[in-house]
Amino acid sequence: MVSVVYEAPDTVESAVSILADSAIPAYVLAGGTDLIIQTRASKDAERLVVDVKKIPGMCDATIHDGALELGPSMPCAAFTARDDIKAVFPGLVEAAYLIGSTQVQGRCSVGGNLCNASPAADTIPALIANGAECVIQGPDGERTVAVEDFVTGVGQNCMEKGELLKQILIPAPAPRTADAYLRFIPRTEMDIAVAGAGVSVTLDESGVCTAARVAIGAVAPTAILVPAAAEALVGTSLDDAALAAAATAASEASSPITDRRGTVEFRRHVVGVLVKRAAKIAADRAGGN
Amino acid sequence: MFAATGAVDDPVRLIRTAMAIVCFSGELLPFTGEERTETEASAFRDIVAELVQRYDRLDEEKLMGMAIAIDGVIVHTPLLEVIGPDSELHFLHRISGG
Amino acid sequence: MSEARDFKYIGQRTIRPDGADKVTGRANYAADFALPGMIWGKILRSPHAHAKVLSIDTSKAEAYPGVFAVATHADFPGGEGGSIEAGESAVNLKDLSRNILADDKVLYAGHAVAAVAAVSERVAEEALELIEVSYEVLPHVMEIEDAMQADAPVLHEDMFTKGLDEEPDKPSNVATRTELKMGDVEAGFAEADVIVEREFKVSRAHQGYIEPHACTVRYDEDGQSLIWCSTQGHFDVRALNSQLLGIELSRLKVIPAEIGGGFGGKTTVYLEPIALILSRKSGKPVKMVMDRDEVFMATGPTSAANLKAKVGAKKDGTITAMQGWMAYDAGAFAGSPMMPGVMTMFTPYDCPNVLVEGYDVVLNRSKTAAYRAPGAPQSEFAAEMVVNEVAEKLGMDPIDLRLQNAAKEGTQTIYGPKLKRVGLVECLEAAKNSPHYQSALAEGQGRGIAAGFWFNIGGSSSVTVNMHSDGTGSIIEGSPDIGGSRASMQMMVAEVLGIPLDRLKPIVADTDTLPYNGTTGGSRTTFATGMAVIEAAEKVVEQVKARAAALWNVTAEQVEYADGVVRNLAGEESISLAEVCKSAAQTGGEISGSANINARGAGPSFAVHLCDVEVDQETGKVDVTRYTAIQDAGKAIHPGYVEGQYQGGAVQGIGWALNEEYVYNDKGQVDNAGFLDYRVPLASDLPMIDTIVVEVPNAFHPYGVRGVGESGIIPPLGAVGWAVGNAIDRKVEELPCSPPRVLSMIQSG
Amino acid sequence: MAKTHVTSTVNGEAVEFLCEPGDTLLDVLRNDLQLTGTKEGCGSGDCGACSVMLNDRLVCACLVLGVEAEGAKIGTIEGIGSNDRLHVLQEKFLEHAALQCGICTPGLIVAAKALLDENPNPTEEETRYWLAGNLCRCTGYDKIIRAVMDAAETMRESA
Repeated sequence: MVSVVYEAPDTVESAVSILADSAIPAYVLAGGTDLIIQTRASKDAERLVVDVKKIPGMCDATIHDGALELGPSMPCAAFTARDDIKAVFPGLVEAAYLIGSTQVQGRCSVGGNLCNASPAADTIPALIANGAECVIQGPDGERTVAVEDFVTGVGQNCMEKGELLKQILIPAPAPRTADAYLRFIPRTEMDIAVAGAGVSVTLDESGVCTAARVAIGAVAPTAILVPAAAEALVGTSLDDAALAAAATAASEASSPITDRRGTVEFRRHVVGVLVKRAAKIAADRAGGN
Repeated sequence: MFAATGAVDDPVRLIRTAMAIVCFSGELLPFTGEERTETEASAFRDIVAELVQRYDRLDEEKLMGMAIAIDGVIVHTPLLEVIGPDSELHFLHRISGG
Repeated sequence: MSEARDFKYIGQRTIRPDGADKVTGRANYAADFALPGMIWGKILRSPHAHAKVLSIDTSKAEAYPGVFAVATHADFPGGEGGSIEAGESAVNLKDLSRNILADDKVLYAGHAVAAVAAVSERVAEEALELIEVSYEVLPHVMEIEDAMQADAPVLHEDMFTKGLDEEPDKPSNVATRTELKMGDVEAGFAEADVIVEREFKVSRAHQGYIEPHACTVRYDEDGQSLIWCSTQGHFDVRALNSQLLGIELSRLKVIPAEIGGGFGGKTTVYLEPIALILSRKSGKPVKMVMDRDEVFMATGPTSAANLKAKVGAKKDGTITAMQGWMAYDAGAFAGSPMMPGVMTMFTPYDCPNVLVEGYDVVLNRSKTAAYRAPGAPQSEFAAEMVVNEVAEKLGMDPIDLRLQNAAKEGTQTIYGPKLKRVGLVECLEAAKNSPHYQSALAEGQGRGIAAGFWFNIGGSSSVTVNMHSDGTGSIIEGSPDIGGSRASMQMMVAEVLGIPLDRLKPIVADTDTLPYNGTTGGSRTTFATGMAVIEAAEKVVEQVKARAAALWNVTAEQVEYADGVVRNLAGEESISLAEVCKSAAQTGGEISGSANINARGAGPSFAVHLCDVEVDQETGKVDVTRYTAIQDAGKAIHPGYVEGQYQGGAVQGIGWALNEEYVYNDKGQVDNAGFLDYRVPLASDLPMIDTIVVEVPNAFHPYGVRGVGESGIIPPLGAVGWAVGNAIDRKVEELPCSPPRVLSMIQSG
Repeated sequence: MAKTHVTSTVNGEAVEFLCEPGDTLLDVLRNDLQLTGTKEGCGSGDCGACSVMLNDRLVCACLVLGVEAEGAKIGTIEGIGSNDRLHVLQEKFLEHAALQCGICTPGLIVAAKALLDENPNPTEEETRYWLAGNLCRCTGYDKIIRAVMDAAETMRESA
């Protein structure tokens, strides 16, 4: 059984140096809803767990002129209670709300969901749809990476030893832009997404889509951006034909597996349905409905 | 406790007296070859002894491990039951439940 | 006997006597108990679904610091052959011991191989990794149809199919074949205008109790060994451990902790014998608590089943013949509930021509255990689906078809006796008149109805009612209380004694305190233990009357007892129960009534459920929008807990019908051994579960009680299955109706 | 292995304990502080039986490290009502027969209290979703939902 060493630094700098200097495998503890279970099942002899919640700013969020600066460890319960964030990014807030139970909401975070890099993570497609970026602090400085490039594989992210995700940034959306996120689960709660879809659309004053981002989850090793689905929406008034074309593009871009949560055929079909439905919701929101 | 005897509205029974009727369901039928028989015995253990003697493929241990129904009233563990002369006796699988 | 009468306490919604402890967290469940010097036991489990165990080397684990004992199958004293009566059914001890700790073979992934007791759970788990087991992996067989093939890998070389016309000469995975019949089905089908025949599959489903198995034990070579555990039947825990380990019954005391759910799954033993072995070897008390994945991997779910049902009816709705076939998955050792499946399949129907055939099949999955009306939900699902289709083909209302053919008093059952008075017709009529059935369906919704039958049982119950000098009383009973039965016992004694509920304290006593008492199972507790508490309380009344009569120098016939007061019919005097109890020592000794009964005359409980669903036509997701459970209680002692049984059974059945299933990987390992992916229903998945409590009294219980615990899990499979098919205009043949399965039905056109 | 010293507040009382850094708050509550009202059903955050309050937020104690309790405020079932002075929710659970085996009950009451503290007038749907992480296998949830809604009404009336 793994033996745990626990550190709770109070600055980003000291967290980075603890992570960088660790002689044993080191993990960042945000909400712990994934990490604690993984640690218990780990075959490591020792693990360093670095609790970053005591670092100022890690659990805060601000909205400036529509742009979001999010502390990655902010509990989802706090994040989803923020009406100012919900007003700008309702889809991202919905995605964060879908992670786990009320109890899990009290601990889990957008940053934790992102770093854990599960193919089925709910917030990742929603972040990608919104063009979110990760601010990473390492021993040698800071770098910024788009979310779709941050996640590199199943449970893998691009951070090197000693690096810490210190902020998630989402630029202010253009006028008449809105997002939506939908996932499919067999029950109404408590399940891991069988498929997920995050969509952001921008409309002109006549209701024609001028820009779109479509990201899908749980249907490939990582959440993926599907430009073909976005292209199917741009230039249309998001009529049924356009939505159907986006759905088909998403299904075709997916490369799911069969497991205890769903089959290849089911996931491929349902991800298209979700893209269609999420695009409709996003368009309604963008149009002021 | 409750008496396990009583009149049964079975026409076959009206013409018989002083004999208990033993009925065999599908589980025992292969061993007895007939659906019912009569016995003058009244104690459950005597009835089992008589049946084992009458049908040589019938196994005493199996019978003792079954429940019985006396005129429709199921008795789980019938070891010392006394079956009335006008009664109908069925052997059945002993149900437990969850 | 039970004609209509006015009750003072029976039928009230009283506050359960154990309630405050449970809502404040004070109640002690099995894992809440600790003994001084206690150490922790953990189990090593097989990763292989089928393998020979060539050797087990425990030396490194034994040498590991903090380890006090290691156990393997070799630690059983041996000679545990044959079977014993552990309460209600015969238990094969050899199989039981080999399930608890594998002997020469592991038969499923998760099969226990060895156990360690150490200073902490952590050290015990570390030591498990030091045990070296050498396996010779064998081909495994996971599906019923595969296991029945002649060339299938055989689990047990000494298993020869029982119940065949000719003695088999080769071992097989089919433990038993059985057939029950009455009348002539061929002739019956020849008479039919409409015949429906279908094949069905049902997945295995776990009881899903929230409390994992747990025990704390202390072995005592010379004195008395102690087990504190979570069980539905502590007397059977004592019997099984006594036989497995060669301990005299009087030297083994089992204390039932509060139990965190059982549903049949806590009627056998997994941990207790291992803990006793570890305690014997270490000389220390040992505590064992299963992890949730162990519960799913290695404790009993109920059987998966492959089924066929065929029903014929005339144009006027008369059912002329019913035929069934079923093969049940027993898991690694023989003994699925196939037999009750055969017996119950068509019992809701009064049909002269019935033939049912059943197979009990072993395969490389964990051994099944009892689950709420064991065996009945699977077979009755197949029957109800086909009956609904017959109604559809005849253009008849499915309730009318059932009413026309309903089993009632005098109906001949396939398993032997004729039914006594039962309440199926009343349930069907209540269903037909319910607001639910009268309501219209919305566009895209589907509705299903199904009936269910379960026998219910009686059996041994032992009770003592001890009266104290202040006029209060203790009800000492032996039935572990899973669902509020102490409230019912308190109410029945209060009814007999005519004193307030809070003067009576019910206690579930340990195995030393009372004679043997059957397991809480088979819906027997309120019926059988209820009869015992009534009899014991009546003995108290007799004694109280006798004491008062002696005080007044009159005969017992000259006094009357009512509402806790004895009155002298020959004079003016009266004396309260409390006063009699206060002076009991001076009038002949303390007052107490005992009853040790073998209750007979358990009354079957029929249930009828109505279900509306909405199906997302693009994803196959099913939403239950309305649900009504109707069931015959005989007499509802505590209506709140009776409704609770209906609702709980209904929701377990809904879960089984919609999302609960075992998923195995290609190695035969359970791939969803947790509540994340073994998807039991959530609060947000469900509507309110409406209930209608039908009361057709059981003449064999003083208040008319029938058991209510089990029948409620039977109808949901057919009611949900039919509703889903109705909503998508297809015929459901496989449960659960998980979204991928429903979507593929929709897409299949 | 070295144990860590932790100072915390549980149900308003200052407590100190030693724990291994890998121990969960659930392990600490049950085994070290003998507060066994908080139950373990799964150890993975999927059943809600170990629901507790951590700094006024509802969490699963099995998904919190004991060392994270340093300086924190913990609330458990033992801090909600007592046998002779039950909380309204506890009374309503009993009146409505909203428990059978009772193993999920402490977690449900902690979670339901958190709901009513945040939203005194929840709809049935809000109540069902808030409690979706608290599994109950006995009741089918009907009576639990009724008990919570009834408690909410009673608390609103007496507020």
